Amino acid sequence: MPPPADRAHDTFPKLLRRNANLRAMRVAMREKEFGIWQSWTWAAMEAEIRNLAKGLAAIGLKRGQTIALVGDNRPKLYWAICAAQCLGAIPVPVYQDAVADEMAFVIGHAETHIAIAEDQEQVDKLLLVAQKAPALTRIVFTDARGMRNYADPALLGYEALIAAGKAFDDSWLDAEIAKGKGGDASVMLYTSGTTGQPKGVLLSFDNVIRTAENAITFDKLSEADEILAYLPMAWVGDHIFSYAEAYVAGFCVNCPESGATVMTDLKEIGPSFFFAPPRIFENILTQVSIRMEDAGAIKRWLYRHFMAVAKRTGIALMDGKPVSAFDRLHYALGEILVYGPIKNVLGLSRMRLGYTAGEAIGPDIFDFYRSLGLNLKQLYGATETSVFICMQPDGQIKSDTVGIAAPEVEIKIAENGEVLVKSPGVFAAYYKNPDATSGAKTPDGYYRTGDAGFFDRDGHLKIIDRAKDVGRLSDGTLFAPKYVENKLKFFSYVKEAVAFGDGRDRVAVFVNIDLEAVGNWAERNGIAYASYQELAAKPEVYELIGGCVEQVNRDLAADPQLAGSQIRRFLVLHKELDADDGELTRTRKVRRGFIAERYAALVDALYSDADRAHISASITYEDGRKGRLDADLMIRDVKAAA
Amino acid sequence: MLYRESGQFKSDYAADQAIFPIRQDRIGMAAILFAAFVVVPLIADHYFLSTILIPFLIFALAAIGLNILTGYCGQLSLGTGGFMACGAFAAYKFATAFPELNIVLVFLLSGGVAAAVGVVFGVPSLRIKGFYLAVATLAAQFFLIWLFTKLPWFTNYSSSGVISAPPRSVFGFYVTGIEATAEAKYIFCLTLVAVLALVAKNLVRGRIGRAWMAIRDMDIAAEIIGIRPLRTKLLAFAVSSFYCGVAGALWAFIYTSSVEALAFDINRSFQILFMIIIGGLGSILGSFLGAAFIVLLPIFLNVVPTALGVPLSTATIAHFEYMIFGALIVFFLIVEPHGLARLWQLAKEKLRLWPFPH
Amino acid sequence: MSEILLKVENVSLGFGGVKALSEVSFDIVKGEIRAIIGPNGAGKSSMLNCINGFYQPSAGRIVYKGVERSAMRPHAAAAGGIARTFQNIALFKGMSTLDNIMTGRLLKMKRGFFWQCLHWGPARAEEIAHREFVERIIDFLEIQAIRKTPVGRLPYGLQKRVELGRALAAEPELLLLDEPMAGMNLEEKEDMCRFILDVNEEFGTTIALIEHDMGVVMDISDRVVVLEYGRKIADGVPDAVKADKRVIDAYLGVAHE
Amino acid sequence: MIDILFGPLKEIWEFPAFFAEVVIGGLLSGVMYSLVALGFVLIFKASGVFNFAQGAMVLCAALTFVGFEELGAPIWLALILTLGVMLLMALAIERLVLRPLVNQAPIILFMATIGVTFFIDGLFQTIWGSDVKRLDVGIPKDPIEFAGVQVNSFDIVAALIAGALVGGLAFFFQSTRIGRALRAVADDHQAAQSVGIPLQTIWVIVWAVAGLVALVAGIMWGSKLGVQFSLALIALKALPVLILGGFTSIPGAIVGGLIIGMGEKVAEVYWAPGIGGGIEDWFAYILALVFLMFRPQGLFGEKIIERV
Repeated sequence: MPPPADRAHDTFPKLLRRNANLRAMRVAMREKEFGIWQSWTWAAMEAEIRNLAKGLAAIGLKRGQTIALVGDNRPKLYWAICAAQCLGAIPVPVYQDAVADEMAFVIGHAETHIAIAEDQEQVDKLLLVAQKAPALTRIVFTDARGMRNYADPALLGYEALIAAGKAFDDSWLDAEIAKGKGGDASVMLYTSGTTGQPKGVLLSFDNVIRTAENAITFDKLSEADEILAYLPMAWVGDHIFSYAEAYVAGFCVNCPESGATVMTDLKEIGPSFFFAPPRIFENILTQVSIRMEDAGAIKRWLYRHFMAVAKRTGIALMDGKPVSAFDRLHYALGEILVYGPIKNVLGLSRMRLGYTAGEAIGPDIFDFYRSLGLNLKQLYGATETSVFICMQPDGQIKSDTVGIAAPEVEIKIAENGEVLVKSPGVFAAYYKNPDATSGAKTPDGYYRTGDAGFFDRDGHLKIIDRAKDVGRLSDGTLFAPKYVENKLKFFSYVKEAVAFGDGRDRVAVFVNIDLEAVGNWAERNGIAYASYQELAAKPEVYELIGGCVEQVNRDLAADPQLAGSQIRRFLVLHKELDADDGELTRTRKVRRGFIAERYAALVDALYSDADRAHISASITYEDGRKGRLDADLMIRDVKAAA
Repeated sequence: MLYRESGQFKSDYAADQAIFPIRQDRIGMAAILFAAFVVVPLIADHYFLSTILIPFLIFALAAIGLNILTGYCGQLSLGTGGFMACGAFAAYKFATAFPELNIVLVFLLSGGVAAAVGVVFGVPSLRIKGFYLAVATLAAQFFLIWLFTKLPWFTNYSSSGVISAPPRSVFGFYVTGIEATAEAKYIFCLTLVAVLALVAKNLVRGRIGRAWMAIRDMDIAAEIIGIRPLRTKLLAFAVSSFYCGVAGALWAFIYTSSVEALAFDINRSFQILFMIIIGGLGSILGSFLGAAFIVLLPIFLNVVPTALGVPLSTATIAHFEYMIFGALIVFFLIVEPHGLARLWQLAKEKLRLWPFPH
Repeated sequence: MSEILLKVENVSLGFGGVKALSEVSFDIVKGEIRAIIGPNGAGKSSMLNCINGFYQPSAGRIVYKGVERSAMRPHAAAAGGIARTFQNIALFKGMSTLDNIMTGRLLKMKRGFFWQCLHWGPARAEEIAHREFVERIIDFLEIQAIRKTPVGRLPYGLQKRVELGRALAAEPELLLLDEPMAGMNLEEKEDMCRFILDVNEEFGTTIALIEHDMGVVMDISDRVVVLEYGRKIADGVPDAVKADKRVIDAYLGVAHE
Repeated sequence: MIDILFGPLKEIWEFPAFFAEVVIGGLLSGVMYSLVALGFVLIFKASGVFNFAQGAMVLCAALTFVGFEELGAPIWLALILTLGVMLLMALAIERLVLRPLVNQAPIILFMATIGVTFFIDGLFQTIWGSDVKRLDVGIPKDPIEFAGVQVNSFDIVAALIAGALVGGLAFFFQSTRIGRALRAVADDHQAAQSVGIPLQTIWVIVWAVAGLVALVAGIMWGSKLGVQFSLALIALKALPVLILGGFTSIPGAIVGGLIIGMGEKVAEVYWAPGIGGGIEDWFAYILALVFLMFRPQGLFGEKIIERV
């Protein structure tokens, strides 16, 4: 591994010092408050953080201890991260929307003495937490609103904290900062974990800072960039983008006024670097479509016309592929009339770099943004690797891969398809959980991501499913149910899909139609229907879904590893899968096993020669009543693509 | 559509409270000022400058004056013409009594005289409201015009009662009198109007403007907040009359080059009132739009039918003008009481949200 | 006994032949929340109007901060530190939320005409200083999102909140609230209650309020005056007033039938 | 200066007959003012609209009447046709202007009627032309002498007609169902609903009655001065009358008109020459304004109690 470029500044407090010297007058942070963007330069921020650090020292925060941070993205909480690091303490950002019980586990597990809470709401929660986690003895609140009647001795206002810190002098603090080393723990982030209790991931300064440095070089970020910090501070992505990268590159982090005003604040700031999970990009696109539906005929025509142009030429233009002069001109006109204004209204005008990650993003959604000329990319990462595992280099963007290995990252694919990673960002250990730590790493030091994937022809990693869910058809072909389901779900007509095939000779799926999208389609095509069930059983709908399935098969056929897992039979379910019936998790993930059991008759029919199947299932109505629903369903065969 | 506001955030109150908080608006305003100060004098001919642009500017100034009183402070006045006449005659008296006095100072002083007269006629606003007050301002209109017609002192005992504006210069350029070029007159008017418009904008967006609007929107609540109604209204009368007075002086000295009371009769008052209703009550921009509209409509009515081959008689044009103005007044009051300025606002909103409808 | 801020002594008020108030006496102690309740037409609003100088009592005296007040106009009461809200919202409809609340600070703004014309230098500095104060009120009342919305477009509950903000902007010593919760839904009422209590406790503002909702009054006020047909029929802490026979007959009885 | 102010008093003292002549002349033209002011009061009482267009309605009525006459219609037919036109106009104003502006601030409605004024001035002049027209309805214009005081018989007849009209209106308001409904509307719009006549209908009736008043005034003034644009300006004469009398009072309109007419004439004859003449344009206004400072609600208006 090449030595990091800047080893003199191996901790964030030292980077802060460097930035305060180098960029004293550059704005480091902004927060929308009292109607304007309150700003702090690096110099001002350093002063704030140093005062805060002294205050924390005054209330007994010691090297190696943890400190919990609870609240929305607020400068004071970001400062508290660095202030704690100044003292060699470990900041633990906690999900602000966690209920008291969840919070109690984290704070108890981390043995936290001190918590910094944003406001009264979080203080109330922390006071409950303190009953279960007795170690928690000091709660600092940053917003004094409504706090006057609280008599709990654990409570302390932010101003009082700063005042208490006056007793400590600067040279003492400088010495503390100097004691910090790259190998020290810099932050602890709890992963939600699909099963069991959250695990505390300890990341060192070296982990975080070197990963950040690499990412900055990779994407050419600079001090001129701007980012909007609106995702939970306890999430590793926010920590890397809004904290680590900001300190390393010296760019400005902007905190929105409140959760409700994120979109307005986004528009005002116009960040140059923007991260959002696919869900948010999807929501924005939906909003765009809905708003355009209300527009006048001319605007609608303009929008449709130029979006078609963008689809043809936008992505090619951005990837530097040859485009005819006429198309360039046409696109430029669209930029003036449509793309530019849309980007402006959405607050993405200045976006130089956008990332999405976490889940697969629909190709239509992904292409929509890219065709507007927005450099939206995907990355693949985990808390345990300080985010970056794979990144998409400019000009090599595909919607269904997550790119090539990030700098200094080594990737191996295990026998079972699992992606294994070694990098400077890979964490040292789970806090107080050696079993989990050893389970998460291979003996040769690779981190087990738990995801299954493979490299495509261009060396781009394609993540297909959780490794434990990946199965094989009876002939040994790789079968990744979620990958197949996602491909189907990218069609707006498909709301949910459930793929079967593990241990069977072929892949077959249940499809849940999207009532709104298919309903609209039916209206446009003059198909009358009275209920969801009736619509789902229409032969025309089967045609429509069949077309989608064939398209999925064509996509699958393009990948040699997946060509064998094309869909051969499907049916359209007569009812919507529902969390109330236990068919989905509360986070709307399909519970494949449960569904296979519940609809066993249908699954059997899928793997027989029958072209119809009968099912009788119990359902829960919205008012909580139970009932039975009987249906005869058609089953369709689909041709495999070559 | 042309707006690209994303990234134009405000990190201090001064920027947030700027007249043009959006960069594109600032650029647009700069372009308009550049065109008005540089391009127009270079390309416009004498006719265009002296029969369209100069009266437009003067009307706009008077409309700003009336808008301050009626649009911002809610006190309807039908005496605009009278206050303009005050300014015109005061300017004449000043200019002839003190020939050495700078003409800019003369205009400002005559505005001051008009302001003082305005205050006198504003005193009834303490006791009376609404159309009672409107009627009271008619008293000003009729009384003042009568005064200037009947008292020979005002016309320096000229036998005809019609007097020419004396020639005066600024920075060595004649701006009044026969030697003044249209360009010089235009630039002079433009400068004065631009500066005064800025001052008006400053007034209405600050403490004083808010007091005016409070009186306009809910006078009782305003008083309970601590606003002194009489003082506030009198200040509105004073400022409004100042603007009208300066406009009247400009009218007499620069546009018509002659000082006569008949130019400021009741019809002038109505004309200015129409400007602010059509242009937009409570809007400085509206004052300009309304003035432009009223200056251009007669020209349009003259030119278009002729171009279409159906020339109209002067009387018919006058009647059409009446009907169109009347209909427009009713139309705007019903559909958009904030006039053209509001329409412009809406258009701007649309442009800012383009291509989205909302 | 704490310091008496305002004392009403034998105040009567008549319109033509109608007596709106007859010899009403009570006092308001510095720092308390004082409620004035009573059935419709009991003279509550008239009482408030007397206190802030909108009506002149036909008999009796009003002593404010230890000084007997002579006849005065409302703006003089405002200058003396009395602010109020209205039963029927009296906002300045043509202005934004921000401007409405800024207008509430007019008395504190001193820069003269000359600087106002320039909107520069001292005038701008003053404008900004007051904007900062007003922004704190906006933050306090949680109306950031409607800062620049014309108040005419706001829903009723928010308008009431803006009106409270406008009254607070004057940093009053005595805040008169005329049915601050009339026409609100439960959630809005709870919010408004919280704001009233917060104002009272955080700024130490003395509050006199008229309210119809008995539950609310009893919850938040320190002492209650009950009026009926222009006469005072009870005065005391909420529990005592609740138990008073005349009050039950006159007011509660009717309400609970 | 003293001479200008007090000289005329001496004159009055010395020639009382002439003074009586002046006063009576003033009172008689005051009747005309009253007539126009009456139109204002009617509409203001019923709909709260300060109808600036009343003057224009006078002009329109006179123009239309003369126009029909010139086309050869006999007087009675011209009268009926003109009444029809005025009714149509009332309907149009109610439908196109008042109804969309319902619930607006009075000042907005006032400005709207200024718009109406200009519109109908322009419209009727476009239709009937803007030349000065002579109108003769056969009323004699000979001077009559009575106890040494000379009076024009036309003025007497005009005053009688106006008096009859006022009487008729008084009867209409006191003794007919519609009249009572109209009065109810003036007091309380809610109450008017209970009378069973839709508000809109009432407004149309009021405007039509105001049109009738305008027609009578138009014929009277037109016969006296000729029908021309300046007729519209008598509205401006009626405004001070209203201020003096109060906007809501019919007796106020009559008494106010008489006071203004008389005061104006006396001032014009005795004082005006000393200060340059031509004071009739503003005298009434200044008189009303001074009066207003002491009694803002006018002679017969009700005192306004402000509420919050």
